[in-house]
Amino acid sequence: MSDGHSTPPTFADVNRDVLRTLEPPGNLYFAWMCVVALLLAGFFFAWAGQVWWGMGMAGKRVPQMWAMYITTFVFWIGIGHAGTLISAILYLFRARWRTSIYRAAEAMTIFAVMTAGLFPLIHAGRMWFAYFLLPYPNQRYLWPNFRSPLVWDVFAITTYLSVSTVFFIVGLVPDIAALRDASTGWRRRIYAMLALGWEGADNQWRHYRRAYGLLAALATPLVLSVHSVVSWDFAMALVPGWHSTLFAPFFVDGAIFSGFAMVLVLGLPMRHFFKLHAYIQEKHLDAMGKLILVTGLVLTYFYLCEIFTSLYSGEHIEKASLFWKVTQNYAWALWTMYFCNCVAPLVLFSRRARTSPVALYIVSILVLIGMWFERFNIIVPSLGHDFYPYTWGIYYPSPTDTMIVIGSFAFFFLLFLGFIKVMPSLSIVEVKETIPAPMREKAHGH
Amino acid sequence: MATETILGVFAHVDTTVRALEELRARGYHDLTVYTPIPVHEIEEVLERDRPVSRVRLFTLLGGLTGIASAFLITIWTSMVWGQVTGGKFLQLVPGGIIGSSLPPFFIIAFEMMVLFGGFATVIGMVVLGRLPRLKASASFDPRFTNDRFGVAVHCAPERAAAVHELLRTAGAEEVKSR
Amino acid sequence: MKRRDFFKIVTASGAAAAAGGCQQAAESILPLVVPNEQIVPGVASWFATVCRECPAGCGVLARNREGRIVKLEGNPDHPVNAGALCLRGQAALQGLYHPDRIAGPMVREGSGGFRSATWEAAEKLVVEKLTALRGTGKGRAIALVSQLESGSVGALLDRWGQALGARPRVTLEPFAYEPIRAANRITFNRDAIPYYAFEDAETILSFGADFIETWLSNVGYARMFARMHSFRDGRAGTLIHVEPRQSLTASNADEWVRNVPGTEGLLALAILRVMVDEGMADRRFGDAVAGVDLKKAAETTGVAAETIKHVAKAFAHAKPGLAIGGGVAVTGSNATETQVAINLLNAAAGNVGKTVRFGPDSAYGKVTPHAEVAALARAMAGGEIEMLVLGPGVNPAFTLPSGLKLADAIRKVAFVVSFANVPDQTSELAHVVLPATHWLESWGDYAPREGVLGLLQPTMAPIRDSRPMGDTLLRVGRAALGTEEGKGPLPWPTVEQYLKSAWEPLVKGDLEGALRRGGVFADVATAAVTAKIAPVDASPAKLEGDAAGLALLAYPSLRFYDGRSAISSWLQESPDTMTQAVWDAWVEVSAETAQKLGIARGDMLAVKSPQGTLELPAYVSPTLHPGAVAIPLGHRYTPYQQRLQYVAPDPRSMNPMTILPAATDATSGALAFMSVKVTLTKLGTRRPLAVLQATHDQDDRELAQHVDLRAAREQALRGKAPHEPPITLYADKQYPGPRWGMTIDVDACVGCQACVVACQAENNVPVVGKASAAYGRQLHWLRLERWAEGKPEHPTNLFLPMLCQHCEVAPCEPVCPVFAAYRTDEGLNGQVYNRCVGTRYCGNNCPYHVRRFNWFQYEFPAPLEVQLNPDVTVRQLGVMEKCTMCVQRIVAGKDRARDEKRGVRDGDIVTACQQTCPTQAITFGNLKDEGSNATKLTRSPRAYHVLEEIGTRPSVTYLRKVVREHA
Amino acid sequence: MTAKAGVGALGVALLAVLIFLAVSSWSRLPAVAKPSNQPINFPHNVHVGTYKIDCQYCHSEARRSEYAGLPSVERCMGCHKITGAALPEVKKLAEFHAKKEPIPWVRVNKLPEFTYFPHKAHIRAGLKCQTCHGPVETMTTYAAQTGPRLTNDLLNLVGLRPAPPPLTMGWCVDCHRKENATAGRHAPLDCVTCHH
Repeated sequence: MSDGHSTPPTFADVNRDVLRTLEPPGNLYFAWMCVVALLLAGFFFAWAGQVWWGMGMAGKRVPQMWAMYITTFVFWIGIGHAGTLISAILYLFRARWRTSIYRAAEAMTIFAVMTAGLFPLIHAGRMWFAYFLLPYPNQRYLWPNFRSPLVWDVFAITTYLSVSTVFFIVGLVPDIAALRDASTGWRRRIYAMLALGWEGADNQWRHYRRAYGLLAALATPLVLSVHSVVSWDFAMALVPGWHSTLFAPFFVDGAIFSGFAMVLVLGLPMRHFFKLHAYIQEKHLDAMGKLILVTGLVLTYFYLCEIFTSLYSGEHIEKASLFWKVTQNYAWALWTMYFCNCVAPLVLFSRRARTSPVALYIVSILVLIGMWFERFNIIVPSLGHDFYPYTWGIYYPSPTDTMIVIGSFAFFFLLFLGFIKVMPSLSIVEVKETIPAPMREKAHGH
Repeated sequence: MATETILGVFAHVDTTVRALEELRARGYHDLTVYTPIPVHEIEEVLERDRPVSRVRLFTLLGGLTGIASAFLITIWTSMVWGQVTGGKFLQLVPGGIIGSSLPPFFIIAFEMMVLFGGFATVIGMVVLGRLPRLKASASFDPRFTNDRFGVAVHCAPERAAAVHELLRTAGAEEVKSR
Repeated sequence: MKRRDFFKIVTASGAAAAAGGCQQAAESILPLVVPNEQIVPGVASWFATVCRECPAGCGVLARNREGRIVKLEGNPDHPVNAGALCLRGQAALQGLYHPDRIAGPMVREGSGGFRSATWEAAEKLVVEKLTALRGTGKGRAIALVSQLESGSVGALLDRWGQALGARPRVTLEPFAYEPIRAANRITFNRDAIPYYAFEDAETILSFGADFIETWLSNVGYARMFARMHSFRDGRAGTLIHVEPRQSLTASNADEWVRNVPGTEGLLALAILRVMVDEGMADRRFGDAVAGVDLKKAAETTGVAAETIKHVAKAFAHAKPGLAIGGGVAVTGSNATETQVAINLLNAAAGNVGKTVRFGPDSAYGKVTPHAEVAALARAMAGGEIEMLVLGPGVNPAFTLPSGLKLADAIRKVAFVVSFANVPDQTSELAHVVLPATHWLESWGDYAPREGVLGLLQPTMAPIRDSRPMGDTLLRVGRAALGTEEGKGPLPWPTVEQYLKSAWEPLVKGDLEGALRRGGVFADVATAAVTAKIAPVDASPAKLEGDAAGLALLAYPSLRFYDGRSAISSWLQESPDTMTQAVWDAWVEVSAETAQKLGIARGDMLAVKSPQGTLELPAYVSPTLHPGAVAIPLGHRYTPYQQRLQYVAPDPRSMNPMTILPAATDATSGALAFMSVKVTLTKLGTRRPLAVLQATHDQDDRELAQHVDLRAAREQALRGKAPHEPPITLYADKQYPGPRWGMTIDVDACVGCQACVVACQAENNVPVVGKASAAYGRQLHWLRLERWAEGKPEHPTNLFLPMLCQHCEVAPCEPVCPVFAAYRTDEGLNGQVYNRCVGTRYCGNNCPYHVRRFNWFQYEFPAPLEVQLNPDVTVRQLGVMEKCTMCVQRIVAGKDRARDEKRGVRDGDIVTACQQTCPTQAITFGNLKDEGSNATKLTRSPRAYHVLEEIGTRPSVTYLRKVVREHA
Repeated sequence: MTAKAGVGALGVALLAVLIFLAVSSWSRLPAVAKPSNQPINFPHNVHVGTYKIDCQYCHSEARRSEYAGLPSVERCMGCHKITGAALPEVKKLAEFHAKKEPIPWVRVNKLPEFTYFPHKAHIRAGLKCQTCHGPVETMTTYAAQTGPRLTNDLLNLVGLRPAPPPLTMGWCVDCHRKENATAGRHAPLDCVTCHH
């Protein structure tokens, strides 16, 4: 499909356009890969140093036993929300505009969750014993503590990653079959293996459609549960600023908010470089913009609730924590967050901004920054000014934490950049479903 | 009994549907239809007398297994080596089970339900859809994953000519025997 | 490495090598060649001895495991400390196992450094020098300097000096309280430092005497103070403290009076004046205070006349009271007059003979007067001394004011022999170093006061190639004299034999019993004295230097005394209670001065006196008198110089002695430590201090609580309303056996940090260094917090020892994913190190922040790893740790009880912190046992839990501090 | 092409993570003892089996200490001055004794340092040494295969339940549970009893 087509693309156009994204990449792509690989090397270097010399290499301290690692962990989990939300919930709601973005969003989800999954390991003081968290019969007769939110995390995240991956692969199967039939040589053999022998026969389709619907139905509560469980890491703790029943919906909304921003951050360049304007149209951008706007407004409401409950509680320690956050050492982070998450998305009230890729891109980047800081503000300042004045303190990031946090982006982008060159980043089948099926009669009618 | 497979390749949905209606009307029920995407009109014709896909049974069983195994493992491990944490516990004493720390286990149960349910669904799809297939079926054509629709009719050799004719009349671009 | 296994190996001589770094290496286990009756591998044996970290002479029990001392505890039988020990005593082990301990004899090579030598070669040099000097009739050119040795060891040293014709021995103690002696000579005609019966006093009026930190006997007097001062059955004594700086002692006072530095004498006289005027004292005392005008005195001292009046009243009405004087502010040019004024106060209030008891006089009375030290310095500078012998613990180049120019004088001595066992500023100047054994490896004795003779015995074999100083002196003395063993003036082959023969008449045949008890203790009758009343010169202390400057208070610190304990990394890292600063020294600047000069904490300041300049970071104190600056003494070199561990090396001096002149108190001739005014200049650079406590303001959280004395009395009479059981939906945990708990009496706690170091010694708590400590990564399981209430310039200080609260509903436990934190069947909050994955969730969720994380693999530089308690796991990097309530002691206590086929009794199990507490503020016990002390204390009306409102239901109960209403 | 490079980089990175995890984990795991040659070939079967010498005659600290202890060279020589003095292995012993040197026995049983195991309490409870140390009276060379094994954990992981290897936690716990089932016995199962 090329620009200037006035007529909608045909099935063959779709195949051709999608397959074109898999052509050998250019120098720009290669340059990006180099940057990513370099950062990733730094990431592993920093991680190795941390394991060798100890967790002290990262800037953590008493009282901030958690800091940027958990911030980034929650950030990536949040990012990982949009994909399955788009593919499952919007699928069930039959939102047709999802089709052009859902594949990329799903890939993003899986890679974001994979990236997030690294952080509990990076964060653990003795990650070589991280397997203690898994419930399996062992010679010590010991089991994990199922009352610990961290074990819930293990279950929630593994489930989320597994189900998302399954969902993703199931969605990919017919597309891989198309790739198989369009490629030759060793690629064909690999794709043939991955396609499981898919032929698009009616018997396959009928089970496939049913399975896909059921998976979507299972994934829908899962999406909502994962970030709720992650939020309970905080809500189950006593720390002032954490101990709140508000956290589950607050986190879920924030996750969707940041997830959509990330979808745009990835999708807009793809649209540009792969010239997919015919599939990712203005109406898609508009819908995404609206979703960001709505979730942003909901988030603002949650911020107000948070402040209100803290003030209304009459609880001295809660209030002290809030006032400290707003006015003292970390106030800059808090106000950055308010600006990025509450003010910046207001631009999207304008339809022009919603359909302008540049405006959307800027807002999305701001939203991502804001949402990273939201998690930072939940973790670091809350811990820094909690119950016990003796240990109040300020956390300073060290080169190790900084490198690892930056490196996690490299890890994510490595996976994503790799993916877009080996798998169709647009769903061939679902895009075809949205364009009119070929009809002889109607064709005559033209 | 030897059967012959006659494949009609269609470029349009309406022609495919017409061919299917014709075939069904004439009593040809052993059909395989290849489509690049699931098409409502075609499904309507095919699903008319078929039961709902049994994939959902797999999902149900998987989900229930997940819930059961989650409660089993959490409660059992609490009882074999129940530690008291934060004043909460669940212990097996001669008088029965004491303590009350069940609520967290619902989270585990939910996650396990989704996990097992999800896997069971895929297994159901794979099993029922006769996947994975190592070799392409005889009547498959690579164009079916692009923009062509295929109707493969399995019939007795003596009726082959009639099927040929039928498909061509319905609007097939190409009709061949396999 | 496998530290605990180190001890599982049965050793022949303690020299078995633990398997090295490689984890799969085969290990050897070495059996003893000959069985040793005293040592059963795996079972501790205890040896009684005497602590020689300062002249207080507390009794010590040393815990020996597999031939090595792993812990020190106070000797409960010893009359001075009765089982308690201060932090310096606890940290003596770090001196014993110091990585920098001198490995063997050393001889100076030309102008360069030392080279190691054999004992024979090194001793030969000494003998040659001695012989040469004696041969030329210059015996008087030999000088022997030692620390205070009040027992038979001192007699032996004197005998050695006499035998060789040397100058009389000089005992060198920087803080010798000579003005007290001189004043007693004047008032009571007795050259002695008496015993002050704190326990019998109702009101103590202290003029700068920092008895909780260093004054005379800090453990003994802190213990007595607690007995007199803590709230018990509705009664509590009063402490009024006069000092320009709010020291730890001042902050324990019920009333702290801040005066102009150097005016304590005048204030004492003004108080006496009020007493005489208001008929609270005999008219005769009017003669002594004839020239004192209350109004003028109030002006000069900076203390309101009203305050003077009510202090006088409080003091005079006490039955009996006690006035004491000391501390750095009472070492000025008028020190003796001040002490005389204090004597008159005691005499006027009729305290002499009651709370001031001559007879059991302190050993400090035997220190060589400073005049003689100064004379020796002059003689050395004049080239009269050709051989100087320095005992261990003597470091005049550091501990005396540079105005004396002692280091220069020592350099003029042709031959300097040092017995130091750790390098210091003076041993660096020596020609021959003959490392003496540490006191834990030595025979000896020490009499802290008349009637009390503590016996020292070796508690383990020397860890380094060192020999007792006495042995070496006997050997070289005999060689120089040309006599043989058993003959001549020095017949004893070793100091051990000398001592045993010297002790013979004292122990009356029961040497073993005396050694087991730790000494020979007798009561000494109080001698009657009469006071001479004469007018006292009331002029304030004269200070050298810039008249517009600030008086310099260079005070001995609780942690380092005069600097001899500064080699201990435990002490370096246990915070100064008032500032909560670790590692570095600082200059305390009053808030007023700081505002004037624009100084913030951590700004580098040049402190300039006529003697020189000292550069130190600032600590801004709202409490310090605006006319003064204060610098703690004793911040010596950083521990483990050779390994450059913990702190970046900084060659700059931290010693205020370098800017002190050689001023003396005119009457007694004693060294005047408060003798100079200094000026401050901001250098513009910063050296941030490692201050562990973020703020001293509780922010209304009522962590440390207090109650008014009157209210406490009422409550004590009425008793406590029964505590309502907490409302909960959940079943309560049942405890089949005991349920351990602890009570901490905030009223009794004086903030001395002894518990902190005891805990560190018992539980293998590593030291983290300045940078880590400053960044909230210190590992103390127990910390001592200071909370200030009221006006910032005159706060009420509350000391709160904070440790794991062992909550019944512990927030740390349910968040642990692997059950590393859980509640044990005996009510402890268990922490299983080997199960810990290091998620640190528990650390976040602990509202008290008492959980500690191993940020790095902390090393114990050899041979310090030998000190590690074999009963406690050394934690790997990446795990959480915290107070276990000494679970190893609980296990041992239960084991002992089971051996004796009985249950555990109250008092069987004593935690390390409880054991060492001089004021017995900590009580551990079974909360299910109605009769246990701990249970009784939890029923006290003063009992409360820290952060009770969050519902953690701690097992540690605190008792509120009782504050006195001011008149 | 670069896609291939990207995939390659990813593979290398993942491999690096795995190697790195393995190395770091291995270096931090508790040590496992393995039997090897002793300086003197001491036959337990002769001493315990043939001559019926009580274990605690030589390992005399077991009843009063955390450690079982080893006999001093003096104690060995108490018998061997006369008994079997001509045997080559006993000559080795005499050599050590003459040199006043300890015998560098190779350690066979070893618990990790975070485990507190007092022999005393177990002797007091009337346990036989053989319960933990195996049939010593039949061993020519005392050896033990002890400590946690990866294979055991892996077998557990796939659902098999092999008996825990000797001197591992599960093995201790098995015995303590069995004891507790007997009336009047109290073998603690509290973590901090052994791990503190």
